Amino acid sequence: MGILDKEFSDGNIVITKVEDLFNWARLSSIWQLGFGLACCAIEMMATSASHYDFDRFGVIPRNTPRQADAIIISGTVTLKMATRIKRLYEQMPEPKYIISMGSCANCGGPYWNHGYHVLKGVDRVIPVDVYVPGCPPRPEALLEGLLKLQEKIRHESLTKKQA
Amino acid sequence: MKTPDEIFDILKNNFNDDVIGIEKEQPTEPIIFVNPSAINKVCLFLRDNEELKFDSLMNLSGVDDANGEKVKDNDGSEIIKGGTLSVYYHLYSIKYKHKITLKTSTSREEPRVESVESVWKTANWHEREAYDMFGIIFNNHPDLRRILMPYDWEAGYPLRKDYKNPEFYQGMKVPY
Amino acid sequence: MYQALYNLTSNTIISTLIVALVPLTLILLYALFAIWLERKVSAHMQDRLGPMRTGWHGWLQTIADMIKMIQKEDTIAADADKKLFNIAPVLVFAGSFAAFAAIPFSSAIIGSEIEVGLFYIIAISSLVVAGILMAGWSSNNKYSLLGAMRSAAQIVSYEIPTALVVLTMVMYTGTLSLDKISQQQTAYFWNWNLFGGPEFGLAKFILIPFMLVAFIIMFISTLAEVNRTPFDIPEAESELVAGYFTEYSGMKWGMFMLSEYANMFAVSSIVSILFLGGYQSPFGYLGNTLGIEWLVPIEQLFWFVSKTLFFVFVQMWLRWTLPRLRVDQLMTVCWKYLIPYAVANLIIVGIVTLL
Amino acid sequence: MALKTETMILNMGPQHPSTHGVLRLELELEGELIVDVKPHIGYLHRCFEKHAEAMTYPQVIPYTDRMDYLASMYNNFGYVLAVEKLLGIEVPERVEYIRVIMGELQRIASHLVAIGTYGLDIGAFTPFLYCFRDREKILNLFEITCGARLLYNYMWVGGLSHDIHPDFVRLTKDFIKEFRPTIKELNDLLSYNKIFIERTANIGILPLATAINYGVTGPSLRGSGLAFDLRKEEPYSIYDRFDFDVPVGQGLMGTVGDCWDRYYVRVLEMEQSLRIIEQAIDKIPDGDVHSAIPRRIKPPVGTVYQRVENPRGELGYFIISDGSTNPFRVKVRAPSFVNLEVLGELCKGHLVADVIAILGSIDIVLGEVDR
Repeated sequence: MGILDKEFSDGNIVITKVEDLFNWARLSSIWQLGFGLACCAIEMMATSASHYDFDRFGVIPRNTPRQADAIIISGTVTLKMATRIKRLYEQMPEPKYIISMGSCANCGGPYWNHGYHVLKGVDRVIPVDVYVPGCPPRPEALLEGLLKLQEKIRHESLTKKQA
Repeated sequence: MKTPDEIFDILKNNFNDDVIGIEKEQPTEPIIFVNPSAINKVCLFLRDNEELKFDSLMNLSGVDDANGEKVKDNDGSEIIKGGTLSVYYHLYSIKYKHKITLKTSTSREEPRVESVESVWKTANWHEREAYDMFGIIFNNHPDLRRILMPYDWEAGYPLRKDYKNPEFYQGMKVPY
Repeated sequence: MYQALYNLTSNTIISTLIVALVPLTLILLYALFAIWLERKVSAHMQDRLGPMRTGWHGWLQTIADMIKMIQKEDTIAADADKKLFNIAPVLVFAGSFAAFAAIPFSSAIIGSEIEVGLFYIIAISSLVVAGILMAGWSSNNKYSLLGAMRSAAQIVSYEIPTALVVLTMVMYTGTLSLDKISQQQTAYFWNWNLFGGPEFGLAKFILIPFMLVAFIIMFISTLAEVNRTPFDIPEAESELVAGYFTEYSGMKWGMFMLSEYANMFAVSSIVSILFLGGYQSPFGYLGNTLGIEWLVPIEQLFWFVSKTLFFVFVQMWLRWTLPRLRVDQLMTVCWKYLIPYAVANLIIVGIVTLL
Repeated sequence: MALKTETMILNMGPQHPSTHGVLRLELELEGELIVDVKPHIGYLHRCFEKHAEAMTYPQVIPYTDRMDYLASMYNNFGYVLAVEKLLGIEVPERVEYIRVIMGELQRIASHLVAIGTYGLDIGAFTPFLYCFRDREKILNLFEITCGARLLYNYMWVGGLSHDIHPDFVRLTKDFIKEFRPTIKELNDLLSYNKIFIERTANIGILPLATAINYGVTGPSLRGSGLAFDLRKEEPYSIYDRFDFDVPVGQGLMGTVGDCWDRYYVRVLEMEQSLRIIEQAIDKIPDGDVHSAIPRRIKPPVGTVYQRVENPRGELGYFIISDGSTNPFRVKVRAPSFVNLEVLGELCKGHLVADVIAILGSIDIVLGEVDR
């Protein structure tokens, strides 16, 4: 939630134009938290590397949560790690987005049954915007996930939802 | 280069009763059984003996033998009473290129094994892992804490065959 | 311009503010461009494309970044020292912004023609250290603190070789005014200080190697002063997460970033003024040949900006090629190599000039 | 009178750019000097050993992929060798050759990531991207073979999941031709860079005796000067048929066993892997890769300990069979787990920046440390 989000009760032409500008800025500059968990992190790195190049979409990794807009949960979330992920999420400034990458982060993946130390889905601790399936998802899949997130941001609004 | 039989003979001569026996019916490798209270002395001997020189501990693994009596718990699940937990040591000599497997068994209710951390530093984390996963207590270990599981994990030792996973950990639901 | 505004409004404060807005806008525009350039330069060096989706080859990328940053929530850690935490980015930005007042962009465009311009720039850019220390301390974060300590040590140390080289040049040119230094190196490129200065004679040829040494020392130490690789130890991404601005978010962090790029420009312009003739063209002026008076300052602006941007580009080039030094090695480079060479250079140039 | 000072505790990780995943280091600092390093692991503990007990023998293979996710092929390799030893089955020649080629390609890919991220740790960003660019070519080779980029599930007990693609041999040769010059480029850009040498030479010296006592294996052990490579030491599969050298650290830039040596051993090993692939690629015999796959895997009661030379060191599988279709116990001797233990010993007396350099030179994969 940004500073102005959901602050206005009705949308006139100025607000909708500002809204478009803001949404455009947000979606073109999604800085991700440089943070890898497991196997998917390697594919995430491959996505930012030369061949797939995340930077084309304006995505650059920032190492500190304070300067990040999105966090890509790239891999298995264990119980020991879950509390830390929650902390990282809380440290990020609004507006913030979450991409859950890979089956493990979505629902526990191959560890769903016997994984006594695996959190079955990161959405049990933090809210997720986009789920990217795959084990691990190909870089193209992650890019698709990013485009879906951009699509979602494009439709965000500064006006309050009418009841 | 020595065969496991020769190594067993050397050990038997030096340690008598602490070296219990050798099992050769394995399809792959023979295993020498050692008394858990003497394992550190045996290992030190194996490392420092000029003819043996086992300078490298390849692997140390805890095993739940699950050979006790299976009884029903109050809530209907099965738990194991009695029987043993074992520790396997795989040793290798870089100098002579020979290997040996040691096994020591201890009671499930009070599993205590002497630590070999002072012999090979490798054993430090391996023993912590065996403690973490099976609850085997290594005497004289300098830092016997949980290693893989959270330090505040209270639900027992996960790799025991009768382990039951808790419903919640710090407010997070654990089962699917 | 100030005079005209003063006549119009007859109020010192308003007219000063309006005049000050001009360089601010320019710097902002330049920083937007430089950040985009950095991303494109790095991308093309690394077999990538860099930003592509915002405008033609992503030229709107930094603008999008800035608009996004303005929207971001402004987080302040609960245990932070709030006053210092808020002042620090302003101070850092002010320090690097103020330096632009004395830089001659061309013979006609110069904020303030003060006689001690060089001295003023060295003094005012030290303000940045105070800002960085404040940022590191007030964040109440160990990484920030370590970063700030490293940064302060580094900037203070590297000011010595910078000052020594500046002293050499001042001794040689005989003035502290940046405009005068630029004017001296007029006409053709062999009159630049890097090539022994405008006076033709034996001394010129003796001086060339020493000028080269001075130039290299100056360039290295300015690199360190603006915390660029291989001296980017204060923010050392792989060690200290983000150094002294770890805890900053949104536009406050944006100010640190803007000031970093502004600083890059400032030090590059000083290097080019001291050694490469500042705004002087290397081949004479088209305006003089054609007899068009007003073309000359524009040409000068063009040459000044291209020289400076070239150095900015070299800084980027180095950043994406070289690894990072360690903090003690950084100090070794400064105290054991740069300072002795700079002193020796100072003495030699002094003697040659005297003779 | 000495001034009384307190040490500072600095927490590095689990989210930190240079801990190569979710490792947490507790550094005790005096200024920037390291007094003590305590690694805390387990943030990626995915219960591999519990899963192995609940699965049948072939079902365990995908889980081995996910341990050392940078060297999945080699993890499969070790596991299937262990089960084959337990079953006592021979695999066809063709399978052996393809396994070795895949294993060595995987070794190159893994070392490329190790080298690239090491450059990143030292502060050079560009070599990282160059390494990933080259790694992408190897991934393409894997992809045409089995369809997966990262986790392959390619080697099965007694065979392989797919035969190689008809173009595989030609493409692999092309890759070797393209890749040789890039090793040189990498050396010019990173290995012989003055700043890189300053940062890594004489840092984190690992004496041989300490290395052996801590059970360090792989490039880290060879960096200390001992030519200990399981491919030579106790050749498994068909490694005894190939001619290759075992590079060791020689202290070219500093002392034997420093970070630069460990790093450079990896660079040299890529060249040796290329040699093995070159020798093997033309000799792949004809045959069926599925012929020896047993219909039902039910090994006799017994134990087996099989170790292979993973890119990171000695990867051992200790399997206890109780005669059923599921393993009774699988214990993995993960090279990263053992190698990481020596970190505390290496870091003492160094600076914070050196911790990063040392950690990177050991080259750990957290998936394997925590399993």
